[in-house]
Amino acid sequence: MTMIDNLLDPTILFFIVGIVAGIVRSELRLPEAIYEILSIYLLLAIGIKGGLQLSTSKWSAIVLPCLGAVSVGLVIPVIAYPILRRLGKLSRPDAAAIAAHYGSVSAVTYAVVLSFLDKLNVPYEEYTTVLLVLLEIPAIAVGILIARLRTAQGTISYRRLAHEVFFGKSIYLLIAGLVVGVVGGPEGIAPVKLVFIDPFKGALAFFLLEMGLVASHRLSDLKRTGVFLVLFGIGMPILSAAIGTVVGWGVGLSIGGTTILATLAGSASYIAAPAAMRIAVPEANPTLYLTAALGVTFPFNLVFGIPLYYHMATLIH
Amino acid sequence: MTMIDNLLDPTILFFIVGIVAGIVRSELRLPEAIYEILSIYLLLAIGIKGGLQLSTSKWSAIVLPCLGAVSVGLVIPVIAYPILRRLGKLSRPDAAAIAAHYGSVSAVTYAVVLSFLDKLNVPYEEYTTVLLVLLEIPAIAVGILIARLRTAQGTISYRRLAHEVFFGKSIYLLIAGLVVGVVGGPEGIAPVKLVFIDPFKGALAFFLLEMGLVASHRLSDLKRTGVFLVLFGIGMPILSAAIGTVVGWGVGLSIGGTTILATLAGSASYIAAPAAMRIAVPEANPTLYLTAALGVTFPFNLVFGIPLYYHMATLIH
Amino acid sequence: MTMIDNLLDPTILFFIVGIVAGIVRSELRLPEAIYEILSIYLLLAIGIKGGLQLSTSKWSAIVLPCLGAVSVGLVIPVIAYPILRRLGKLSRPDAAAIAAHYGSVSAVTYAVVLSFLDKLNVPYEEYTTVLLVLLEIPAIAVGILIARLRTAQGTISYRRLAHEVFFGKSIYLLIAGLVVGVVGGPEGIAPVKLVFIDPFKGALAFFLLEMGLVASHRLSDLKRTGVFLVLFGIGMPILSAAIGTVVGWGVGLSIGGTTILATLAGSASYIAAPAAMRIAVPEANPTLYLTAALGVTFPFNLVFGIPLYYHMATLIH
Amino acid sequence: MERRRKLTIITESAIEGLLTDQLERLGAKGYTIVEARGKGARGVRTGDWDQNMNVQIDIICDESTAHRIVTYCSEHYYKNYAMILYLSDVDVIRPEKF
Amino acid sequence: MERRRKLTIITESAIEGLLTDQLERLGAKGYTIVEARGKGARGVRTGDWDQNMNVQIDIICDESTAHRIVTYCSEHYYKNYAMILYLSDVDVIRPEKF
Amino acid sequence: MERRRKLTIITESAIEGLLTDQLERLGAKGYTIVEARGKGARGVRTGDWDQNMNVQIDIICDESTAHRIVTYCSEHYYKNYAMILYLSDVDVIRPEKF
Ligand SMILES: Nc1ncnc2c1ncn2[C@@H]1O[C@H](COP(=O)(O)O)[C@@H](O)[C@H]1O
Ligand SMILES: Nc1ncnc2c1ncn2[C@@H]1O[C@H](COP(=O)(O)O)[C@@H](O)[C@H]1O
Ligand SMILES: Nc1ncnc2c1ncn2[C@@H]1O[C@H](COP(=O)(O)O)[C@@H](O)[C@H]1O
Ligand code: NA
Ligand code: NA
Ligand code: NA
Repeated sequence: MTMIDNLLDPTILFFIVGIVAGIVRSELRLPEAIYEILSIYLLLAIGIKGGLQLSTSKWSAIVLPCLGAVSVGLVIPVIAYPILRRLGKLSRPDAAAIAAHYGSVSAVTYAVVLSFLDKLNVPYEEYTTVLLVLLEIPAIAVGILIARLRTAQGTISYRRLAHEVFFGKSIYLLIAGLVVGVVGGPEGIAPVKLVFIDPFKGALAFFLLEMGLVASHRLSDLKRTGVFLVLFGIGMPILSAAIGTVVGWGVGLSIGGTTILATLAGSASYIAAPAAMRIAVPEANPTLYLTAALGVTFPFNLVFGIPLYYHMATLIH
Repeated sequence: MTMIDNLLDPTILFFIVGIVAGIVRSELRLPEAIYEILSIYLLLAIGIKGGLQLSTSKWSAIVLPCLGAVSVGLVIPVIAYPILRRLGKLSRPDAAAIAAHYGSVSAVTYAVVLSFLDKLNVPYEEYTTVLLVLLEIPAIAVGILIARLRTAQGTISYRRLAHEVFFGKSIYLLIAGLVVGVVGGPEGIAPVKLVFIDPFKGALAFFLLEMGLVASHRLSDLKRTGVFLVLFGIGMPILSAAIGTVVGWGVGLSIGGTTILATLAGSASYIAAPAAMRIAVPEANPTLYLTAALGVTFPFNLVFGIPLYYHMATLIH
Repeated sequence: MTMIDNLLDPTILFFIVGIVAGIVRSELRLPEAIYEILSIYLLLAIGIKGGLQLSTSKWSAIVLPCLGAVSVGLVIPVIAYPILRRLGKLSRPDAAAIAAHYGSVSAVTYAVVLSFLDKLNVPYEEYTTVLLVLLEIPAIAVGILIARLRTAQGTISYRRLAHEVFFGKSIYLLIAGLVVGVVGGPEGIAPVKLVFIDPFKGALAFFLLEMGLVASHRLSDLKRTGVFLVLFGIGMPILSAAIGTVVGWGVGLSIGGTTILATLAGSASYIAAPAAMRIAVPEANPTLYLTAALGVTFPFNLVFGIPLYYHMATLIH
Repeated sequence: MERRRKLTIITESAIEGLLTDQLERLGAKGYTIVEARGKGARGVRTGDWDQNMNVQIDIICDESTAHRIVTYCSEHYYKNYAMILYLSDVDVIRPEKF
Repeated sequence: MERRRKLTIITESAIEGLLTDQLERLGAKGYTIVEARGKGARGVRTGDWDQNMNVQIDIICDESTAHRIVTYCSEHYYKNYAMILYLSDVDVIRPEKF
Repeated sequence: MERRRKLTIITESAIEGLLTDQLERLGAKGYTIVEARGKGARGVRTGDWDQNMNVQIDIICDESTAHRIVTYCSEHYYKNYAMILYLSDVDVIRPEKF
């Protein structure tokens, strides 16, 4: 599938509809309650799907890929931080916060890569949602640690921060979904399948419309945030995805699974990380990390990144 | 089906996900607009389902069970009131308001008992939604009457109260759904089936997530409201369900139908009754009736009550 | 299908449920966020459906009907304006604004006529959504022009007005949907079909419930706005539909297509036009155009108009 | 520009309808309602469902109307509902409207 | 802590965009918007759909900016839109922001 | 009827929880929260998603409590968060509540 094909996928088209609406300043606005419920739905549904898959997986097969995912999550922010400091000349809090965003993952990008692979009929391991969950957390923790160690910062206790991370909407719903999926199993989930499984792609399309609107508002900030952030927002995901590709291949994932791990590595969080960073690293300027993650990396990944990472995975195998 | 099986039903799991989110003080919050639309949807859908069933039922078969339901609704508050006054030492308005809640019914508990029976392949009468509607009203009326007769109370006219009860969201939607279902019939409803019938269980699961969140906030009030209310919140439903079982059996309902009538009797309202009581009996403390109905009886019924009432129905037949 | 049959269609029943709820002053209220998302959904879905149809149509066959539609949209306000001025004795801005509403179209009425024809198994041209989009715009433009030329009016630039019309929610979403449908094609749309195509009628029913509520509030304004507006709200759609019937037949549409064009001509806008007119013709009293369009013409068309227009189309063919 | 009083009522949304029905009768020419949540003597009201929501009602009026509404509320609702009331001074444009 | 004026505009949400575009031009350094419903001379606005919603816009500014905005609104919107305006005194922290 | 102060805080909804946890500790007996959007020194906050929403928190209290809260906010949040604070005078009914 070429990048043009990917661009013409209806899910991506919805994203473009949202972006264009923002750019032409259309009156179109999705109510915040709808943003909220769509993100809750998608996180739960991703979790449930993962849980269903887990319920039929062998645990022994999962251990190595999980370790791989965690180490990717730990390594990326550690690589990103000095780049942001030295090349980008960013302040410590800004660099730490952006690093955390790029170590963490975007659940929506994850959903898009799955639908990309489905469309190509590329098989992948069933338990990749577990990797998603595992990747969400360590990077945020590392980001906070870097910020704490490098800046005279600390009005909020580590306890509160841990609470923020683990019981924040995003992680909580993913884990809750996983549990529901594992415990319910295919039979148990059957009666709610029509809500939590089948309409997933349609809901994703709707959410991407909304994210297009939100991202378009970020585009106007690009001028202010400068060219470095654009380069970083494109270069960093490719670098991270390369790491993800190598690790994925190393821990024995299939081409599909490797593409997914690479995409996870290459994606930047905009649900869990912004919420955690705003509280954990208040000195970091949200405009920077939101613009990079949402205005640059997210659209880049949707349109160019995912096909590229698939290509990378094919090459290494 | 054992109680553990029931506990592992995904609908119930969603309720637990909500409760846990509240207990660990997760940031998870459903927008109020979603609570609102889910409750509107569920009430309408229950009504439509009932209407469809009615449209294929013989009216003569319904009369006796209906009379049975109404008398159960009239009797329960009359029994509950003295228990609350004497054993619970509650004030008159509090006792009257709580009595009304326990005489009235919980539409969500009704939906859960149906899915419980469906899972066990236990057949039941098609017109049970009519019983639900019939049970909603008289208990609230009796509760208001007790409060009026026993307390020097009366800023609001009976006319306004009647309006509140009949045209309140809950009853209005149930009746509207019934009419749509009866008039439309299976063929008429077919084009909207995908919205109003099929996703019902998924929507119910979502609503239970929300109710779990709401109920968890009630749990913290349990300390203040004391041990009597906990005992009442468990004992009263069992007593009411016993009455419901006997009446259901008496009016010739099947095992399934008897289980349903028992569950209706044993459930406590938290949509119609709180709204009506807040206006009709302002001196009643909402913390008491909401905590009992939502914090104790609702979870008790979901997890333990329904299997128990089924057991009771099996024994009597 | 008689008018009674139409009245008993569940979609129409939902409208009646909403109207009655408003009349009896039930507490039932749909959150504004739900109104918002339902209207966004319906406009997108109508556009997508049209786009899918376009993607399989021959462009040459479309040109003539399109020209027909545009000329209907241009002619109706020009006819309506003098009627409103001379017979109705309305002020210039009021007459211009109302004329624009009746020249423009109601997307929901369009959806209802489709489901009416589907039910009767009457075939129609696949590209009628294009006619809908084409009819939305010129009448609003003509209405603005009349108001501008006839009144000393002009705080807002034409540029801003053009923006308002083309990038307003309504037109933007219809066009975006068309593009998504054309580009995606049946295969591309398949994965999101379960959200954007299948539940359409159910969502429409829900929206009609809401519109019933809104329309019922308008009914109480009828006394104030007087008998002329009621007569106009019934007579004008019949006149416009007659024009639409002749034009539809003239440009070679089938019976189904003619019914649709007649219904479009006979319908009055209440999403695009009110938003544009409020800004373009501020002196026009919204009570007048909203009451006529929503309180009279919309229910008239749903219940009596559509069957009548179908009858007209049958006669002319 | 003239001085008027702004009366703010924060209370349970359950009685919004009862209250607004009275306002006109008591002399208010208008009011504005905003959805709210909060905390007070009757605990936290998180606004997440029916029974847990507040509304904030602002009424611009003259001193005597404000007084009448305050008296009405204190007689009918103080004891049993979550409710606070306060007044502040505002300078209104188009004073004939209030 | 310094004294400033708070100008409150309650009007139809239909003109929110037109209005906020002007505010900056008229000298306001910021504003806050809250969704509202209400009742006034132009009837009940229940906030249940597009054409029936209000917004409440608060602008903290100095007296002369407030005056400019009031004049602008009175010239452009008074006659044709549901709208009320009122001013009140506030003591602001960080006065340089307003 | 007694005079009190109304402290209004408009800030990012991200810190609502942190803030309300402190309010009681600092002596506030209650507060009211309304969802808001707006514009200020930190740009437009359109309220369309998590990271872009404001809340407006009103606290009716005595002068010294208001002062404590202002000081707390200025020490903890001024520098890093979109936030404005202002005070106004209100006459409260049932003064013992505040
Ligand atoms: N001191 C306060 N400042 C601001 N709002 C308050 C205050 N006290 C109470 N409220 C609001 O008024 C509602 C009812 O108060 P209460 O009757 O004290 O529970 C609360 O839910 C809050 O929204
Ligand atoms: N006396 C009043 N007190 C508070 N709000 C008012 C008052 N009059 C009008 N409003 C608000 O201002 C809006 C427009 O008022 P009007 O132009 O009088 O219809 C109303 O919908 C109310 O939200
Ligand atoms: N002059 C002002 N008048 C009213 N609200 C303001 C003003 N300045 C800022 N705000 C509100 O306070 C929030 C934070 O302001 P800031 O910290 O200046 O970005 C803004 O998003 C607005 O909602
Ligand atoms: Na990443
Ligand atoms: Na009961
Ligand atoms: Na028309």
